[in-house]
Amino acid sequence: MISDTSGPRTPRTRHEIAAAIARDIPAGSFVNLGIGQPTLVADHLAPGSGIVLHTENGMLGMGPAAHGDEIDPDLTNAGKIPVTELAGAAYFHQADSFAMMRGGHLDVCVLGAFQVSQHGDLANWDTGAPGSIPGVGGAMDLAIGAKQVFVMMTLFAKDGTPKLVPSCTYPLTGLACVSRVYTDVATFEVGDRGARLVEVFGTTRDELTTRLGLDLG
Amino acid sequence: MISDTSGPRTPRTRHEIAAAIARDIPAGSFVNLGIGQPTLVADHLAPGSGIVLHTENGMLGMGPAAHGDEIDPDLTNAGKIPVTELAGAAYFHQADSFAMMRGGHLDVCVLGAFQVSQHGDLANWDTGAPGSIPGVGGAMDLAIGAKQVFVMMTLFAKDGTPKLVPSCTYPLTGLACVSRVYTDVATFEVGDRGARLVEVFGTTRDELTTRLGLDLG
Amino acid sequence: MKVCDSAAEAVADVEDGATVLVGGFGMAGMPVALIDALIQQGATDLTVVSNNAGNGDTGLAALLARGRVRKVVCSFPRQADSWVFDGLFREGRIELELVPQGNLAERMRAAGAGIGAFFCPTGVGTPLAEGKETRVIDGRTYVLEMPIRGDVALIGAHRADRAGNLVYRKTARNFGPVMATAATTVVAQVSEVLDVGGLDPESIVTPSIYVDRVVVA
Amino acid sequence: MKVCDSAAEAVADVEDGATVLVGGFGMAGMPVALIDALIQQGATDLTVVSNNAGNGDTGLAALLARGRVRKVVCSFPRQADSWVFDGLFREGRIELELVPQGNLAERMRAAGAGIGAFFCPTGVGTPLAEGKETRVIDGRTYVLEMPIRGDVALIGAHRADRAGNLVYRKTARNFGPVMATAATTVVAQVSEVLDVGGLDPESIVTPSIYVDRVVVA
Repeated sequence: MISDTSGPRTPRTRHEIAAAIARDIPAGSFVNLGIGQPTLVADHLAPGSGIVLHTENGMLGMGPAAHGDEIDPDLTNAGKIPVTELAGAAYFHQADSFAMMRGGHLDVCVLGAFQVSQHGDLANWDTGAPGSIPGVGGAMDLAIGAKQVFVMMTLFAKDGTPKLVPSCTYPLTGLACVSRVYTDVATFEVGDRGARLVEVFGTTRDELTTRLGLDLG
Repeated sequence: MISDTSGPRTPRTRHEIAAAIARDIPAGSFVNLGIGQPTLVADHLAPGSGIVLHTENGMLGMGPAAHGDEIDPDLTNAGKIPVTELAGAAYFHQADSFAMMRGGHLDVCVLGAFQVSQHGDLANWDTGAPGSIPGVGGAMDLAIGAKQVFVMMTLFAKDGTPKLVPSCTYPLTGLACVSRVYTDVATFEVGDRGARLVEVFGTTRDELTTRLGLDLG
Repeated sequence: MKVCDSAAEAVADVEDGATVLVGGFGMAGMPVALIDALIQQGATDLTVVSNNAGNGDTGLAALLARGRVRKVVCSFPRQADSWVFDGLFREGRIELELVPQGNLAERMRAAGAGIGAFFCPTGVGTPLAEGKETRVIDGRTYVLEMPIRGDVALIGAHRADRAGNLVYRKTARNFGPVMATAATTVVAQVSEVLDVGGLDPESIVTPSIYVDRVVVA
Repeated sequence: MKVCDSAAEAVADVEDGATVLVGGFGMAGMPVALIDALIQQGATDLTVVSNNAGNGDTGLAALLARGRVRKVVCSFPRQADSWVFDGLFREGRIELELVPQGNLAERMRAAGAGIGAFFCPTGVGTPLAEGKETRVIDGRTYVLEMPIRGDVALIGAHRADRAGNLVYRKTARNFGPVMATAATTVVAQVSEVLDVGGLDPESIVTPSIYVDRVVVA
């Protein structure tokens, strides 16, 4: 376990976070990258790593985004963005795709989050704001399905409130499902024994402990 | 409803029973023919009837038994007899095959029986004899799956005991699942309101009422 | 199975109050011609089960805009271009049952497979499981989920044969094969209808037993 | 996924006491080379889940004859050539859990799909449902059935690619695709291994995520 907390002096960019996640995904893994920022992880997977991407709308072996003549309206990712097919790909229907996910066959899934609790509870589908129209998609299935769930997010919301929290206040997506949280200013492990700080970027353990109000292990 | 009970003077052969069943299967039906005698029904389906045969080991569009060079060990019916494939056939795995059956998508299934009760209970998998080794296969799934279950059997066992009974004494395959019983000496409807005699062959309503000990509607 | 001359003919008998399963994930696999025909046909007070709740002003969104839909059962209504649904929902003119995408697929699969209900790991501890029965099995908590059945399914497929066998194209496969098992009447919009025998029996995704009507559109 | 040089290598780590799912319906789809290798390998005290309980004196029957199997979970042990099982069973030297064929398939599918248990229409009111929980849902009675998981699945398929995608041949498909989802380690015996990209992504039946080892035999 890395526990060096005297890291670089500046926060990570989104691409740096994505690259860090990519490095932590074992070669040969089957991986689902959630809609939004987690899709950036694909750009940082090492060539030859043999990592196979699942998209829950019904495909294993998803390739990069499609451009120009490659665009095929029948071939999209879960974010409805046109993508490409790699050699060795396979298509399947929704019940089979979610059986694959919910049956625990995916090694890793990477999701965005509104909040993650120190014990790994995830809130990423609804802010509960009055008048908001909730949409859950496959988020709850992904949260409980993959062997490991990594979250990729900024550690603080725009108004400065922490998104790694003692206990989620937003509506939950899943209980005790997240194992790692990768943010701009730090990486954490979360779980039964609470949050543990793994690395910091442009901040310190003391500053984070104070701002988060959490024991960071 | 046919209720003529002054029928032919002789019992039906197995082929005559099979032909009678074939006549009662509507054109275009999807049908499963159980192992053993029910497979004879296939020989009597009218050409052009558009009836499609399902075999629970994973196929729709099963053709006649294979002979000579047609024999392919990868293509058998549920009785493990080599069969052929018709144009328009489709293969699927066991969970999909039984989902098709149990989901109520088959129009008719034809099964053999040890006993059928007047209310349509079926016993066709185990005589319960001491030392017997039970085997159920797909019998219980077929019994509850098809929209209509027809039974094809002799009306009396070799020792003369009736096989259409007030209530089954052999271990059950399914409850209230049979709608018609085709035998050598008579055809019956069975169900909520008990057994109703449809046709006799080489016997009479009175004789059957006496031998079966049933009100025959 | 009937090859219809027009989408209008294919949806002519959809009744007011019907539950209509509508295939597609975004626009991939969306049976646009069938939905347009349903708009013309005029059925109202519908319950629509679909992954999304309409995009832009056409297709499902147009059906909603005409006030024909009483209730939407879906996983992800809120999209960048879901203004029709958003408006109706905010005005309280449409009911929403939000269902995790995997549950949507599995609940329809259960309906098609004769499963009465199932214990599911998705959504445990979240607002979408509130009021539902839960059970701990082998140390894990599950929520009891019920089947979703349709009166009609409108799906998009790639090719059919004249028997009604279907194949799909890439991720446009999505909900089609599942919905085809879960509705009383199944209508498929395809790009081409081949003679019987024109599809590889090993590659058929939806066997003919599930399909009532196809139309080229 | 590993392409093994021999069946011996492919089954080298099967442990005493393991639950082994064995594909095939009769001889169609039976992974004979893998079973022979398992006999050589020597693992004992096994629970075997398979549709039948061995035919003749080879394959599964040979494994049983050597006393390696403590318990058989199957739908149809009793066949014309099942003398090995019959003898062991009559002598009380082997345990039998008799499961309707559709339940066998669906219970393994549940294991693979993350379903904790399901209410099933098959077997209601029969000896095979005795002692099991039942529930009336929408007026129909169902039996609660539990998942069947394997430590290892040994299956026969037609072709693999080097990623582990599988296709099957005709009714030899049977239990293979279901068992591949339900075991921790999945080993497939195939007739040929193609390069990645050699199988049509629309026609792959078992996606690579489910397959750990393939061997040509």
